[in-house]
Amino acid sequence: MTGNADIYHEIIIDYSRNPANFGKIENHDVTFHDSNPLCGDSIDIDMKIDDNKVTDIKFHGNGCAICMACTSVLTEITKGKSLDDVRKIEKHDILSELGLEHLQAVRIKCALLSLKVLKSALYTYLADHMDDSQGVDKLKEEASSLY
Amino acid sequence: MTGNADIYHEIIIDYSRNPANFGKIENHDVTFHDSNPLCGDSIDIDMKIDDNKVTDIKFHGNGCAICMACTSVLTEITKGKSLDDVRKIEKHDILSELGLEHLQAVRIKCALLSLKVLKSALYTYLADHMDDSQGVDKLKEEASSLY
Amino acid sequence: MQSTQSSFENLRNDFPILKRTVRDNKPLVYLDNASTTQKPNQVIDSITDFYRNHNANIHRAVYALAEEATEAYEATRDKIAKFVNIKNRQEIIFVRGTTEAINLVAYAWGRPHIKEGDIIVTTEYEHHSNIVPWQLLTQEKHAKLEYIGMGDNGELILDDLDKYLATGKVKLVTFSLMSNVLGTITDAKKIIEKCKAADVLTLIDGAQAVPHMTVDIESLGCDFFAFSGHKMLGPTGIGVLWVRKSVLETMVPFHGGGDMIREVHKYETTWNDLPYKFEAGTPNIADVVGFGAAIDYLTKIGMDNVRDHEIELTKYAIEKLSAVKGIHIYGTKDLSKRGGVISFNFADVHPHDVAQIVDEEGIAVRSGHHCAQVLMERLNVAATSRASFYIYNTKKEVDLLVNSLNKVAKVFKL
Amino acid sequence: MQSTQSSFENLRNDFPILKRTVRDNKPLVYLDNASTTQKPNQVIDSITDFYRNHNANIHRAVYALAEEATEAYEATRDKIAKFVNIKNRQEIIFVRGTTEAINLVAYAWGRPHIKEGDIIVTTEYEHHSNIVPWQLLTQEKHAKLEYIGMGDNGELILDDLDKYLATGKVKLVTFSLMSNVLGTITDAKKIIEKCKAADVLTLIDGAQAVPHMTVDIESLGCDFFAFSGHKMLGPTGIGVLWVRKSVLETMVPFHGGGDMIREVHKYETTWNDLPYKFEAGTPNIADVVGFGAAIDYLTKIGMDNVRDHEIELTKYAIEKLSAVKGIHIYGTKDLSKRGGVISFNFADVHPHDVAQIVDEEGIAVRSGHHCAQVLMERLNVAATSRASFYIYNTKKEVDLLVNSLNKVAKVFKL
Ligand SMILES: Cc1ncc(COP(=O)(O)O)c(C=O)c1O
Ligand SMILES: Cc1ncc(COP(=O)(O)O)c(C=O)c1O
Repeated sequence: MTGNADIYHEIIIDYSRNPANFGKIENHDVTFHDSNPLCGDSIDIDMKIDDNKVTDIKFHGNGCAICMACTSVLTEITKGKSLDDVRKIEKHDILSELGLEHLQAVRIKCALLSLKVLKSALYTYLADHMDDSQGVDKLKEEASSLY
Repeated sequence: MTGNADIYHEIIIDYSRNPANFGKIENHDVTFHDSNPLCGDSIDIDMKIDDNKVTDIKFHGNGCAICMACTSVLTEITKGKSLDDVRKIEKHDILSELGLEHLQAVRIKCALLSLKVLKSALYTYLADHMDDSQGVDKLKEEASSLY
Repeated sequence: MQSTQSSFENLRNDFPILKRTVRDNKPLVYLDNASTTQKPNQVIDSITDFYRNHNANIHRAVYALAEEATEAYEATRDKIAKFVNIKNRQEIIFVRGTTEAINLVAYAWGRPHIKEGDIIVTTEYEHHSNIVPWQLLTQEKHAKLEYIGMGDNGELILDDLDKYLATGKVKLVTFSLMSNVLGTITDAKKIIEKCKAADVLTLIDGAQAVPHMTVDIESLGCDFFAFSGHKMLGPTGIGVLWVRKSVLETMVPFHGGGDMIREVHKYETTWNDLPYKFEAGTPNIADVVGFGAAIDYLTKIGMDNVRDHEIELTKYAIEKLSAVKGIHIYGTKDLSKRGGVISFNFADVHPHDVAQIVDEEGIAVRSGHHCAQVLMERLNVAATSRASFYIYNTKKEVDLLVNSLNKVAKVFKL
Repeated sequence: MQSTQSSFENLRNDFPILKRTVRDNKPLVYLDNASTTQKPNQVIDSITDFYRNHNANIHRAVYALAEEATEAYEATRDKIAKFVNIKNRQEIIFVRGTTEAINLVAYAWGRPHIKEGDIIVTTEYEHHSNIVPWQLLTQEKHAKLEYIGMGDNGELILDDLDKYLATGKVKLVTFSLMSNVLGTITDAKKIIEKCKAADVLTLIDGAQAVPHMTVDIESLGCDFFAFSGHKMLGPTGIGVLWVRKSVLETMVPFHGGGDMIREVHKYETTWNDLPYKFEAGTPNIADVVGFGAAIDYLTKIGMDNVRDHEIELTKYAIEKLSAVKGIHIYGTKDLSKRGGVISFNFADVHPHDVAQIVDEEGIAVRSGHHCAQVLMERLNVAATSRASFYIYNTKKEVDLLVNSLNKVAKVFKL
């Protein structure tokens, strides 16, 4: 068992009080909701997608500092990216950004809930907009096996 | 734990091979069937009842030596008795007759299955032939709490 | 045993896990007893002894071990009967825990008895296990599930019950005798009185009450009662469903299989006597035996002493916690109406973060919705932190909790 | 480990109960392993260690103990996956035992899928737990339960299966991989092949097979698979239901309660991910951990070695028993087609009396219908005596059994 207290550094606390991209997009192209059954953390992500690019992304919901900080970072990473690049975002990208690589199993779910929601939103969007059902299924699988 | 092997004395072995009152009564006044869920022992008792007396009693079914011997003894005790006296038959009457007072719990059920069947038969008969529903209920309770 | 703090301190020696350290060599302060309790040596040893000396399957075989195992198993049924005052041991069914107990009722009583348009009444402060089975049942039967509301004092609003009873459609009222979030002790006598007058059955979820106070099922007068062994010093995997015999006799089998049958034929089957009709398959024998040891242990202390000890701790904790700036405690502060479960929030810090930071100090508290999301909605929060006590907890541990909260304040710059 | 009789003899030291004496100071000869097995120190100690050092509720809390408990619990799921070759751990559901596993399927898969006129096929040599749940289900749904018959050699008559499949109405074929009375090993591959060709799902009751031979669920190709921990050195109260994911996704919840939900609102609820959707309430955590230790123990021996040991013992026992005048052994004598379960009758002596008399010599055998009354009817007997072996049994114990039967002959003047 290693100590975990150092995860609560300045950036996390700041994000938890002032999350980035917090809010709703009224005329979103896709939205997705999910929650963590164990703790009740709950996240919605809305996206505007133009020309296969995420032109805007916002989230709302309720979660712990870890969840809010990770969701903030995720939305910042995502904004402006092509859908292909969004597909490539991995857990490591978020965890390393915030120095959370060694988070214990139960908190990993707090950290990655938003990534799960993002991948599910992407899957939902693609399912409506492309024919390659195989690629969509793979994405669905990816989202559900994130943790 | 005391030894139980001495329960297999001559009388028990004899009864198990040559049960008393074994068979059916074609024109019985009452019949009842029950079985021991744990081991599958299964007993039917038929009775002829005249003038509130058990004028004939027979049983059939399948059971271990203990079950067959106890059922034999029970039918011998019962035959000719008034219904009031049949009601008064207790477990001790059978167990002591065969020297089975110290039978372990699981075998007690083999020994008393027939008494349970007899009491249930009596209850069935009385329920059809008397108005005192309270007395009948008590008898039913008695049968079901025998072991 | 005398109910003094020092005699309770001595009990700690019976609990090996309390000698453990966690994280950075911090002594363990275990304050999640509403979730599950720790086990004394007496319980652990009884399980070990069973496996080392008496293990066999029960009820069916004639050999020595089977006889011993059956006796040990059935002895726990008698201990339970005595512990919560049940007159007839045939009414006691062993299950995995409270959750299985309530689901058993929903299937084996609910499915044959609940019809379209019927109403089942539960409360806003129930655990999910006393809500979801009734949602499933009422959805299947096109019946309705209604809720007795909760006032801001953490107590139920019994006028709601009157309103539902007045419809004449209520078939069952089900409620927890003690809330696992607020600690509120439900006024069971009043609810049952109203229900009896309306000829309505009542189910009590005793998961939180039985471990922490004297419970007398006979005098409560309910029809179903459920509780879990692991929340009262017993092993995981064992619990009790009690059902009044006259009701039990109207229930259909739940699980089919060995031990619950009388005679199986290819196309029809008859059922075993009570309670075995409802105990299909090999039961959790060793843990039933261990549960018996837990009851012995609690009996020796005396449940009134357990309650006194927890009132004292709870009073102390509420005082100390209230003194911390930013702490908000939920529920009533009337100690006669609550058990040793304290839910709180700390300024704008999420309970997960509170729990994680105090965990660094060795303190185990729960954070989240506590399987009571309907109550969370009612309180208008996503989650709370919760400290819950048992016989081995001390005032010093409360102090350590309060100290660790100061660390939370520092990290979050409160 | 080498599969020699002497290395198996050494294992006996791991089982404290085998040092016990019973009755008149007779060493215990435990031959009721088909009912439940004894437990090695490694299993007992793992349960003790859990309670002494790691006990907490799982999945929900962030503190150290909860993390350790959750890890230990989930580690067993991975061990099971490896032990019986399951590719996806999400398909593994913890239950009390085989009986609960099969009932779970009958409720959560059967009730939404079985319609009037459908057929479920079982076999004449099933345990009650693979008959009664299907009787209950087919009665409720006005569907039909049919039986694959058994030949005098103790093997199933698969022509019966063809006949039922030809109706086009069969929705499920369910069978035991090894009979708990005759030891017959079912030709599962052939049954599943036929069922797959007819697009019919298959359930395997592996309660007797998994403890005694290598089982590979992936290559079997069935859709449901159930087994119990207590029959394979594990604690009582824990078992496994495996369901192919594509089938699991079509199943409705079984028990409602904590841990199986995603979000609970007053009037609607959403479900947790697999397998948790089917694990409501506090599970039997400590025994899941103990079950993991049992799997480790068997893995170390090697299941092929277990099988070899039992074939050797069974061969020896059949030889010795056949030499006793008046003994009739049921089932096949082809050792490649049977496990170490020997059912027999002894002249006209009732099996209960046999069991009682050999018990005086310290020998534990089972007598009765073995929860297989349909098979008893087929064999045209009320009961049998049964000796069943496991890793710790020896040829010397077989000799003791045979000797004790001579005492039966003497008492009953055979
Ligand atoms: C073939 C078979 N199926 C099912 C069972 C039931 O298992 P359990 O009692 O563990 O639920 C048994 C054991 O008695 C068995 O031998
Ligand atoms: C009030 C209440 N009811 C029911 C339960 C469920 O008990 P179990 O998880 O033992 O089934 C709990 C415990 O979590 C509880 O606190």
